[in-house]
Amino acid sequence: MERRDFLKLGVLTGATATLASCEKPAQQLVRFIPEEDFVPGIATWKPSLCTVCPAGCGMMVRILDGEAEVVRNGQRGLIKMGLAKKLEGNPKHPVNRGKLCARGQAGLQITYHPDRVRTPLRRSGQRGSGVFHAIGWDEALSEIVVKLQEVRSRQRTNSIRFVTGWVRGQRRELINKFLEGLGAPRALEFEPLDEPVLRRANLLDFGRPVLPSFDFARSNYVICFGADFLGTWNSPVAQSIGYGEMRRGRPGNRGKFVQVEQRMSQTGANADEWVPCSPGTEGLLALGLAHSVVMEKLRRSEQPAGVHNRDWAEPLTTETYSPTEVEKKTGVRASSIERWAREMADHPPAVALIGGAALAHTNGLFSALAVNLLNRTLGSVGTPGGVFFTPGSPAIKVARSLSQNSDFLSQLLSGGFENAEALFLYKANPVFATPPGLRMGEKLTRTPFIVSFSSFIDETSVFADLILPDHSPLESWLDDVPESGTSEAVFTLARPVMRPLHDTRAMPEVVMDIANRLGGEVREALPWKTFEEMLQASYAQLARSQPCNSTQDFDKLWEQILEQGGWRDGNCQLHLPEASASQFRVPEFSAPTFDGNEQEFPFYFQPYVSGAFLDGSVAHLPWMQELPDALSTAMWGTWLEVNPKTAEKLQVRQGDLIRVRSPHGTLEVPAVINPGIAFDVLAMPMGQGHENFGRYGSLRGANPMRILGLSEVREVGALAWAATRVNLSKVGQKGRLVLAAGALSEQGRDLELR
Amino acid sequence: MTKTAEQMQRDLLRPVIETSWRFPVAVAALGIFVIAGFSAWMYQVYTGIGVAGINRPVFWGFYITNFVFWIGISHAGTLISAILRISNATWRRPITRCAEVITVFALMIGAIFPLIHLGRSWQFFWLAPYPSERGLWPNYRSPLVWDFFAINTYLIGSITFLILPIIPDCALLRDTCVGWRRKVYSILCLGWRGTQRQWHQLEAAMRIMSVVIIPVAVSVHTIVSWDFAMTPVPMWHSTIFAPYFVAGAIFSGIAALIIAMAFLRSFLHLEEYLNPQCFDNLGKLLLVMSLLWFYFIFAERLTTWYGNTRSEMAVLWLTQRGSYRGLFWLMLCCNFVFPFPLLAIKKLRTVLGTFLASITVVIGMWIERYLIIVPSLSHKFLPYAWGTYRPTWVEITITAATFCGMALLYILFSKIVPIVSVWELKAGLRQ
Amino acid sequence: MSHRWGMAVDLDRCTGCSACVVACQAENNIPTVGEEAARRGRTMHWIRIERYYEGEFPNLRVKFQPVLCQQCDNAPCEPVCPTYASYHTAEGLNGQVYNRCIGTRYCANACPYTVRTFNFFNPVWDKPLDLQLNPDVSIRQVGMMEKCTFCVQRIKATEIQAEAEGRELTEGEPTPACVQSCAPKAITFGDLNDPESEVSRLARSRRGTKLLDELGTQPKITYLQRDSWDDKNS
Amino acid sequence: MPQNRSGMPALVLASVTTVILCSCSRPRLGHDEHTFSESQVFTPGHPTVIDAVKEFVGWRATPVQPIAFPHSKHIANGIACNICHIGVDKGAVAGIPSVKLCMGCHEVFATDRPEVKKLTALYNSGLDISWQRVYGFASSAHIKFNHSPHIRAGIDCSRCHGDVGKMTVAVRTVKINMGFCIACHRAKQVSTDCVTCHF
Repeated sequence: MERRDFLKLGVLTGATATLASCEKPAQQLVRFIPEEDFVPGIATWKPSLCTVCPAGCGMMVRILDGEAEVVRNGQRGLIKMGLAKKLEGNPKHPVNRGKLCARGQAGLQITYHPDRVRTPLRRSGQRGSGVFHAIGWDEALSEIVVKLQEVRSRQRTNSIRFVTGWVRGQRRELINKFLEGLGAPRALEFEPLDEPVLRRANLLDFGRPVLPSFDFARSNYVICFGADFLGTWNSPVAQSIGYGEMRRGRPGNRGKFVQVEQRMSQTGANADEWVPCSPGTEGLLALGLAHSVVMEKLRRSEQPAGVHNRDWAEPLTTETYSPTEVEKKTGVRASSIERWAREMADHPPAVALIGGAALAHTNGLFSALAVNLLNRTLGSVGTPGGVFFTPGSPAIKVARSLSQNSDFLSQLLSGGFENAEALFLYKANPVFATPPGLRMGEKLTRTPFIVSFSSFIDETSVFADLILPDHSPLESWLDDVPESGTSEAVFTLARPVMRPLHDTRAMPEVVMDIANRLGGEVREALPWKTFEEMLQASYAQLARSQPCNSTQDFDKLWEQILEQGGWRDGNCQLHLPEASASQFRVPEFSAPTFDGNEQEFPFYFQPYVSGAFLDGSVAHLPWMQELPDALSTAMWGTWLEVNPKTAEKLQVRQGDLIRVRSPHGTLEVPAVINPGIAFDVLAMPMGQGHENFGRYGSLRGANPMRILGLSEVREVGALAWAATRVNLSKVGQKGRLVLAAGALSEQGRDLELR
Repeated sequence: MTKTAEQMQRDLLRPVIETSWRFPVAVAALGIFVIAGFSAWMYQVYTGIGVAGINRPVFWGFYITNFVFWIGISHAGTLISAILRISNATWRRPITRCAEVITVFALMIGAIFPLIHLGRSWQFFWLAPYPSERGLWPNYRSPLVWDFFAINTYLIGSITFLILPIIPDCALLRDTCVGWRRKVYSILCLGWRGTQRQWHQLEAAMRIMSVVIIPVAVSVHTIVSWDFAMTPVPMWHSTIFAPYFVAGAIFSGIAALIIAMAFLRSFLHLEEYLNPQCFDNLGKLLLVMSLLWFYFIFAERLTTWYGNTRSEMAVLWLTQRGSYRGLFWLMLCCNFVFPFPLLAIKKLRTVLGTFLASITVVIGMWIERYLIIVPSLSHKFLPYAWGTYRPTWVEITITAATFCGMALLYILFSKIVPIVSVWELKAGLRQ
Repeated sequence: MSHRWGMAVDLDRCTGCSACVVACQAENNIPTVGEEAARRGRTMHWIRIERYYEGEFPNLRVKFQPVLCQQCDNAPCEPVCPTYASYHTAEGLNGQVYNRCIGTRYCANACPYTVRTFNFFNPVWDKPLDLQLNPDVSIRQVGMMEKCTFCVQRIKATEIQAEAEGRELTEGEPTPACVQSCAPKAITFGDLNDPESEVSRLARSRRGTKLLDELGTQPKITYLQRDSWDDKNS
Repeated sequence: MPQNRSGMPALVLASVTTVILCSCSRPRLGHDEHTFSESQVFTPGHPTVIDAVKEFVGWRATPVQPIAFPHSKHIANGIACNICHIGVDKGAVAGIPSVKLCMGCHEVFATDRPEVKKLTALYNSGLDISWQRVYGFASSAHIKFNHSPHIRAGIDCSRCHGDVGKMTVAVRTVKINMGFCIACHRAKQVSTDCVTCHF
């Protein structure tokens, strides 16, 4: 008798007798007939695009067959289907060239998130109570139609509002057409990651309200004011690729990188020189540098590059911007200013950029203009190794960048957005990401009818009367037009890479359906059945348009575009309108003002965009929650960063729970001792502190927005989110702080932190 | 000694034959703890090893501490009694058996811990070499496999070493007892008749065993120390570990023996046999070991400090003035500062004195094992990966259970076999 | 010609963006453990970005250092494993045979880089998050040690592919997930047996160092140190 | 590899564990995609203690197929294995065909047979056949077996799956354990490196 059989016998006689009780027969699920054909176990890569942040990177998605639990006509069962397994960059895409950041890759979990809204929901509890019940699509849509017709009958269609996050391409076109058709005002955009100040500055200086792109790969000297351009700012992947080349791409020529900021960001951590200046004086420092650069060049009696007539440079040469003067206000040593100027002059091309907190002071516009001027002085505008703008292409008429006059936040600040009759919300979570002073919650409670297309019940959609869950990005048709990060016009286009898991519908098709049911102008405005048709129609222009045309046969072109994940317009070269001297006036320095007086609130409060959660839109993804922060190495929460000396003075230790108070509210967060932050600055990451954001994101850490004031950036009307002062006191207990790092320094001189 | 052989025999067999109320109470009390410990282990097997406090980087904690500690304790008996037998010290006669019993049980308990600590206990038998169609064998380069063999050898050896001298006493019990006891002992005594030839064989066997067991005992703790010394971990990777561990083992072993004797003495009224002289002699031995232990830790620390490598200094300071300083200085007190005067001053080297000293030593030695394992692991080479360790209730329960288990086994044993070797005392009397 | 897979990490290119960490997590079915376990230090990441501060405010430098299994030629983790669960593969990797592991955790103690992670419990995915799991990589169970495999599943796949097409592997294949995702191209992977390969070239760089070289573990990963701008220019 | 975990101690420990735990048996989710549990989490842990014991001693229930599929008939009609198991020569997974594929022929062929009627009924109700696994490794074996190289090497299907061509419903005739694989790999002098299959 074989040993194995003997064992079996042993178990049979011994164990099973006693165990029979606890054996649960495995219940069988019905299996549905697969809706697609594939070779089992063979992975296919399909192009798609990343919608996690506005950078607009192209993706390749790895698809493998697997078995998903789905509901088909009321019955729960298993079905074999192609499932997205991994997200990688699309090598053919000019923005991210095959690379993808951590957040983008984690975007996979949005599709599979256990707390996704799986069917249309109708509110059954109080506004904001979060009590919903599932309803059918027909029911939901007819309800909307009835409401809209009622509004239309009362001639109040101008009070129908549509608030979106960053939405580009045909989706945006569609929303606008829809609203036009209804006779409603154009959509409002709410994008906390946007840089309205920079747009305004670029509008004034270069005549276009768009975010800049940088050619780091060819620059030898980079000076950055506050922008976390390797982490979260603008087009981080494209910029990181350039940065790598700048550092080690050219043998024997390693570019230098100087970072100016009060709190060392992930980007700042990579700088050759990291320099703190007093908050809000970045612009002045830039002018100081411009001054020294001009002087340096004049001393060498060489024509400052890009300077055509000297008179505009004249005001720069005044004493006001001399290093010594600048040192007084910025606190940056005159010697270093002069040295940098010399180095920049010695190692062209040199480029300057500004962003983040530097632009979130009340004098942000001045700083932005000052940096533009510095770039100008360095002769690095529109030249190799400098700053430029991603060209648009006439080939396809499409919305490229967020427009100035439709910024939701500025409307709120200017007391706009009252008495909306009906409100549509898409990819926007203003309740979470606005200061309490704006009373977003109240405004929503007062709004009689709210429809949200959100895939999750978040702080904003919880107020909705109807939630019409959109497909996840991987399940939908996508198109996008990256605004920055590439030197050629790109149209990204992708078809769904997998079938919907739940009973969701693509937002564009829902809107079309509504329009169709409403009839009248709206129906004319949106004549298509599906979003695919609309996309095809828009891309049909491409085949017709001569200048950028590659092949006449549209279907072939269409297939080719889809197969490579988009289309790049090689014929559209960089063209930058030459700014006239008059446009390049030297901006007047205006000191930043702060909310809260210095005696009561001794610290500057500086929120920053979290490397893992951005503004908080991906805080519901477990991968992101468990990703150690680059510098604090903290996971699963928020924290407040304090300088070691300051902490010593206040007897605050690592992990102590501390109370941060501003004129507008208080927060309680654990302290993280951060050697890379100025004595009088307290920094805190955005993105946590959700009340409603799925099981992983909810009730975790605190939201810095909650204690911000409403100071605006002068002449822009954007929120100055770095212009609030706070004070700090110990609560007297330990906070919830999880650190990955056991020690701060490589020598490990300090004792363990965990 | 004034007592006659008859009195002696009566006194020594009394605990076996008569049962006081204390016995069932003690057994029940201890039994409960043991069961609790076992269920804690089963809970761990079922839910996962994670219910213990171990983590990254401290992958070893209480369990391995206990393992080393108990294996250490096991060096009490066999080694001591073997040495004393060879040196033919007469005062050994009453204590040899208590000692050998400690060895066997401590070893059994110690050997369980590697199984408890496995992430997948149910696969433990992969440590043993057995032919399978996969053609896979254990990795003989691994100190854990060396352990497996060393401990098994030592266990078999010390069991033999314990059983041999029991045979005549079983025969004695067979002759004195009536009823079922008689039957049981007539089996246990393996047909001992007490013939000249049998006595000679017994003597010969004991002589051989005494010699053989010593290198085995030494090898066991040497190999246990190599579990640590063979890995590149700061403060582990040291040549001093083997002798250091052996010395520590004997140190804690003697202490355990004294404690056991003190209890037996009072509970089983063996004052005349486990007399102050035994305690005095063992006390001296303990004193020597205490000094030796201090010498070792001094040498270890000094060389580390002089060597001054970054990673090792991190651990050194962590224990001496870092978050483990409390335990470290307590250990030093328990193993040296307290026991030294108690044992060095003749007046204090009484039964009570040696007993108290032993208590502190046992505590101290447990802490020492803990401080060898945990701080080194929590502060390895890359500071980013440093961590800390806190035990959970599971580990604590199981640890407590093993101490109770030891006591329980000891009590049960002394119920079956006279804990003081009757025939050897008689032999002593004859001389 | 047999392969000897190696890696080079250019610390001057690395920006600490953590893309590699998530890429690895997605590729290798690495579970998230939740806040409590994370506090205990039981996160499962196979690659981590070590951050070290040098100096004091404001003259502060930060070092980002991605640390993963160094795939040592002379690995301390291998000899100590009693069951050969941790062993040296034919291609010189430090293999980890999950099903052979009995969880002594000895290898993890022996590893000076603390890159081995242990399954303290069975991993758990809230449905339908489990649909993201990569079928090419086995899901480890409670009591098993695991660590970076240099994406051995990708290596195997490309080798089988090449064998099917009857050709040699070309430079740039296979590509582990971390390497694929690295935007500034800080991580390079390739065959150390091929002196012409990019990774061999970098391994010979004057900036090249091995992590904890003094321990004699002979890692297959070379770290290229960043040197300050001023010694090269001006 | 579930098979041949020898040694009584193993059995004893296993049974003891199970006996103790049956009382407190916490429901765990089966990792096998064919089983379904109310639990909302997925884990590679065993659904019940007895499953663990079964796997420990390498004891697998014989599958019962919903439809008595006669392999022999199809082979006899000259339908090669890889016509239905399409993945077998392309990649890791051979694949079990869906009802769609069956209906490809059976819409016209042998429609009167009872089993085919079952098939058609299923198809019309939009359901697929829930075939039960015959071969395949336990997840705790951590084996990543790839069919295609074996096919390319000219290993006959029957070498590992028995002469299915002669069977009606496929039954497990070959005991596939590590010894079986190793023996062949040794004979053919191909890699027996652990990481060839285990990763």
